[in-house]
Amino acid sequence: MTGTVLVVGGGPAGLRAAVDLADFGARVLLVEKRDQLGGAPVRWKYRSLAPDFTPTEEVMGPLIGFCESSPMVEVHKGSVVEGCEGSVGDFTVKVRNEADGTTTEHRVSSVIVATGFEHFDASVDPRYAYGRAPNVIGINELEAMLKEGRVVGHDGRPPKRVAFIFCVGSRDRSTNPWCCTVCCGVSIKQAIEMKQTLGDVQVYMIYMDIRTVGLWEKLYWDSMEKYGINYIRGRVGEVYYTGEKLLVKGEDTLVRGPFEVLFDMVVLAVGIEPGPGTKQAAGVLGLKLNEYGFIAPRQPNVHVDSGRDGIFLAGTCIAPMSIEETLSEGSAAAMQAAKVLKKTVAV
Amino acid sequence: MPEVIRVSKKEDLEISKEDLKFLEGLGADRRAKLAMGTTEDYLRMLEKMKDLEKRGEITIHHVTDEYEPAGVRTLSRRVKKIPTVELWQHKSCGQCGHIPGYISALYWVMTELGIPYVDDTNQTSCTAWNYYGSGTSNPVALSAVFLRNMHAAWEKNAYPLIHCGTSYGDYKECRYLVVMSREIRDRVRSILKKIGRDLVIPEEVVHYSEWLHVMRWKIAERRKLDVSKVSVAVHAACHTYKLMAEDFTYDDTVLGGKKPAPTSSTALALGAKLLDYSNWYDCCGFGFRHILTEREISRSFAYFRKIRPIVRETGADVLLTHDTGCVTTLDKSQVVPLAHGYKETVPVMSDSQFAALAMGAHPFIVCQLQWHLADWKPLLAKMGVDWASAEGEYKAYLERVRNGERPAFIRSPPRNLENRVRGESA
Amino acid sequence: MGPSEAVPLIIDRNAIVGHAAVVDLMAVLLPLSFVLLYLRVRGWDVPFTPFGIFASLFAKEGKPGFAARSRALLSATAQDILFLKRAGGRCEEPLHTWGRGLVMWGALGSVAATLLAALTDPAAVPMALTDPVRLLGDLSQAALASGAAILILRRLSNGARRRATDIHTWSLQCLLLYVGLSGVAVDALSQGGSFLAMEAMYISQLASISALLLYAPFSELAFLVWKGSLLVQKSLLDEAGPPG
Amino acid sequence: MAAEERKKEEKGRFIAERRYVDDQRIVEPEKLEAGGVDMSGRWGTLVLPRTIEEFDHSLFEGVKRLPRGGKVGKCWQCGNCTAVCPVAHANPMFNPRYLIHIVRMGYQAEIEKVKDYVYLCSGCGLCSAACPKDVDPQGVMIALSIAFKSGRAKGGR
Repeated sequence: MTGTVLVVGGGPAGLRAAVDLADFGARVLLVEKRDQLGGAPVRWKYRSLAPDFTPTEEVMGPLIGFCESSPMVEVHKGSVVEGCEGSVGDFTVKVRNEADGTTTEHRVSSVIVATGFEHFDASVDPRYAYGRAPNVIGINELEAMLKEGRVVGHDGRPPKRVAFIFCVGSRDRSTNPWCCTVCCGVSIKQAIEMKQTLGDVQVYMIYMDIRTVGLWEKLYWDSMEKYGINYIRGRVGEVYYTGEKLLVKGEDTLVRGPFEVLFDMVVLAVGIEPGPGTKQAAGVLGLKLNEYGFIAPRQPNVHVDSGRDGIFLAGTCIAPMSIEETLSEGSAAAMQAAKVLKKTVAV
Repeated sequence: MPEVIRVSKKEDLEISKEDLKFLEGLGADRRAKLAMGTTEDYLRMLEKMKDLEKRGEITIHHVTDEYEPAGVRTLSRRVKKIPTVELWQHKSCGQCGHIPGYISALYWVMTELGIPYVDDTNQTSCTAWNYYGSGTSNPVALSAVFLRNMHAAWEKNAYPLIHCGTSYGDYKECRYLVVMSREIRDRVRSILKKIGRDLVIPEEVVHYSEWLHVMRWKIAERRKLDVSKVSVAVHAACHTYKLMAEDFTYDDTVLGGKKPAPTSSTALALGAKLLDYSNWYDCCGFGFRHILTEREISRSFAYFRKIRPIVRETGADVLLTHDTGCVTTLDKSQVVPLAHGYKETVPVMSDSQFAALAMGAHPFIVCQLQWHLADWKPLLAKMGVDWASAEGEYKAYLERVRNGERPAFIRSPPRNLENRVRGESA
Repeated sequence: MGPSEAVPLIIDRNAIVGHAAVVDLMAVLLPLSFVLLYLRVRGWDVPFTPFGIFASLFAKEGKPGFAARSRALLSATAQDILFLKRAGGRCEEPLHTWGRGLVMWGALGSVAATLLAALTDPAAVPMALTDPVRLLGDLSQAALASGAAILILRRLSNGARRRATDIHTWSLQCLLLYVGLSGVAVDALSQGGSFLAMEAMYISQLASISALLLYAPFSELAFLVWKGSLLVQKSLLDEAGPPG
Repeated sequence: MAAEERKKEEKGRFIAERRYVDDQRIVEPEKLEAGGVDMSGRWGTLVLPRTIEEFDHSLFEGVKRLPRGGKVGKCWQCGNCTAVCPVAHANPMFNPRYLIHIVRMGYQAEIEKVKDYVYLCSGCGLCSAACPKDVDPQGVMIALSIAFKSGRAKGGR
């Protein structure tokens, strides 16, 4: 019997689970595919987190710092889980380091899967000219610009007029049919930050619905009432680069009028989709994927339960969710792992 | 085992079970956005055409080596054979009336390149004027006219080259109907019998812009004027690339293979600067019946949705296109807005006129730019043509024509090919 | 309706506040109210003010001839304003329409009665109800009061409407209510009450009318006057507008 | 009024599908000449496209500065105002929600089309009571009525 828990994925959910388990007294084996802990917020250099503009470091910094320094957490960066045998209380897992190709074997009591998400690749949908026209960027790329405090087009000049296009790669049968839940809030947060950074920029949010659920609604209200951000209900059919500006062709469905307006920058609210890491981990651990490619829990209302005893789920590998939910799910999964530990070994 | 499905009160469509399954899927299949069926349907139609030939139901006018064919890639990824010689010129109604330089320039280019062709007087209109004449005709009549013209070309042993975008689109769709529907086939056959003709279906329906596309390097070799400073915007005609879209030419080296290749490719081969613009996909304003019944909207659309954005976005020296209706609409529709005080204007001509000009053709005697309304003088100056002295030559030429001279380049070169005997194929 | 229309004056030569004093007060307040209204509308930076309607009578465009214009002015005023053919007629909430209508008709009736009173000396008539002028004045003021009461109660009866109503609307409607009520009360007291009570009521009515005259240019009334005269002017100049 | 109606009917009457085209989009000059040729009337008529090519917030900013227009920026187009409006139920051309949106985005052609209908507002205040965002649409209609006439609000254009 072993007192170690394997955590797959070093993003917000995985880190939270690792910290909680280590605090609880368990040893944690943290396997992260990339060479950096922190997941999407760190990888894409998120400037701040919705809804309260909390700097990313404030949330992620302590978690990363703890895991990197704690003797209870054994961090394997640039590594993937390659094999998993055994059952609850006693799994044998193989962890392969992708850089040097070495494989190590570990015995763990339970497994927490927190493999996170990828941003939708907007070049899949040719409407938005992403990857073909300059100054068409995703919200993930804008975060890094905002963090630098330098929001500029390819010519180095700050944009005067910016369009955010919502639901790119979301709620669309030809790409991803689900709602990514957070892109509305994140886009609005960014629009406000852009106003704060650039001052005289005109920002237009081209949306189908605004889904700022729960307390995130404050972002939506503030963006209109305090920052004068414009909302256009409608969809965009084409973004065309004229050689100087971006011609956005769409419809304002509130007036039933087609519009063709020039913008300096177009920001695509690219959705959340399951990444290759999730698929790989599900394959190795024998977990079921749902029709969308997310890991399917045994019961849709109980996220942590993977359907396999001793393997628990947390975060956006199950469904799109906000960072606050992701962190809570990390803790929830840690609790499940702790229950297993209590049954099998005295901690 | 063929099935018969009722498509309307009066018409039944006989298709195989397999085809039926396909057609049933049309509504659901997202790819059914294409004009008639899916790409698979279209390829199936070509297969069925071969079957019909094997069964002796129809004759196919093959693009044999005699026509020195060149292969082009179509939207369906199928390779289409474009004949390059021995062409039967299927002229366009509006072309001769509105933009005579269109056709004379094409003949001039062919004569210059030494291409044998037939300018047959035994050709009728496709009668799809304004595309289906907005309901003045029916599939059987249109198909009969189509096959009558194709038969006329076949008897002359020349391959039909269709000048008009509307005829081209109409013929592609008629061919689909004739092949896919037994009833239409039988009805058309009985009509053709009355005029002593039979079902001869061309293996490929070929537009003249596709011919220019495959001949573009030969044309470029004979270029006399430097057009490298000329910037060109291209309008592709709806009737060529939106009707039976899968059968039009695309080329990976032209506009990334994402937009129709002909005309753009010709301009590029000649060394002109090709400029892209946002509303390339929009109609020229000709519409269907709109040019006839809603001129105000046609001309407004042509100007506000095509000409003005093109000038604003590209500042092109010339707008090239490859259909009768498009040249006419885009050119003539500039007059009223200019009178209203709008400033943006661009000369409009066909790719054949542009190619002929670059090859040194006379701007008035051959290209007949005097009929064009948008100001072409700056373009000619940029191309290095002294239009003022050309005007003098043109006047002298008119005098000679008055005295009985006929221009050599629009006369069909004599052909010694034997006509196919009527009824031989029956 | 203009601010001048809400001036019901029942004149009693023997009263504490004499006729001359009332005339003097109005001679100061009325022009002041008009000037304030003019300045207020000008403050919106619009080319048209309610006084522009008189200029329109002589304008070059539109209906030709002074007589034709006057006819158009009268018919437009009657249709659009008096019979609520524009805004009121299009409003499907009868309570509000009635409230507005009663206030306007009552105010106009009161002005008419006041002017007539100045000519006919109704105070000499012992029984108010036997004099058509005093009867008109009383009925008009009762209509004004009931219209204002309807408007106030309508807003009070619904919590959301109560909360959404700003202080200016309350002030204006309450002033109108008081002007109407006090007018009726003055006449009632003149029939049976004490002289002092009647005079006190009369003074309070004069005060409320003065307040209304000074306040109207800064209230919604200024907008309504402006809008009403603008609509009439539109008809006068035969501009394209919403169908009456 | 009858004269107005007649004039409207006469404008572009020869356009085949005239009823689909707004009056404001038809440019039918009484005098038009090109190269000495008379092109007035039918031959010189243009129909402007209905595509929105620019967002212009100057009128909107003007409305914010007018009395009772200050809260217009809070509007999120829910439509509660129009839903309760007793005038909108009688006349579809008067739509407070729509008026606020086209003014906010500066859709000039639309404003031209419906701006005269703003005067139909009866000031009942039902909308202000129904508004979940405290926009005070009744007050905004007052501000819009003034703005459509005001040089200050138009100044930016």
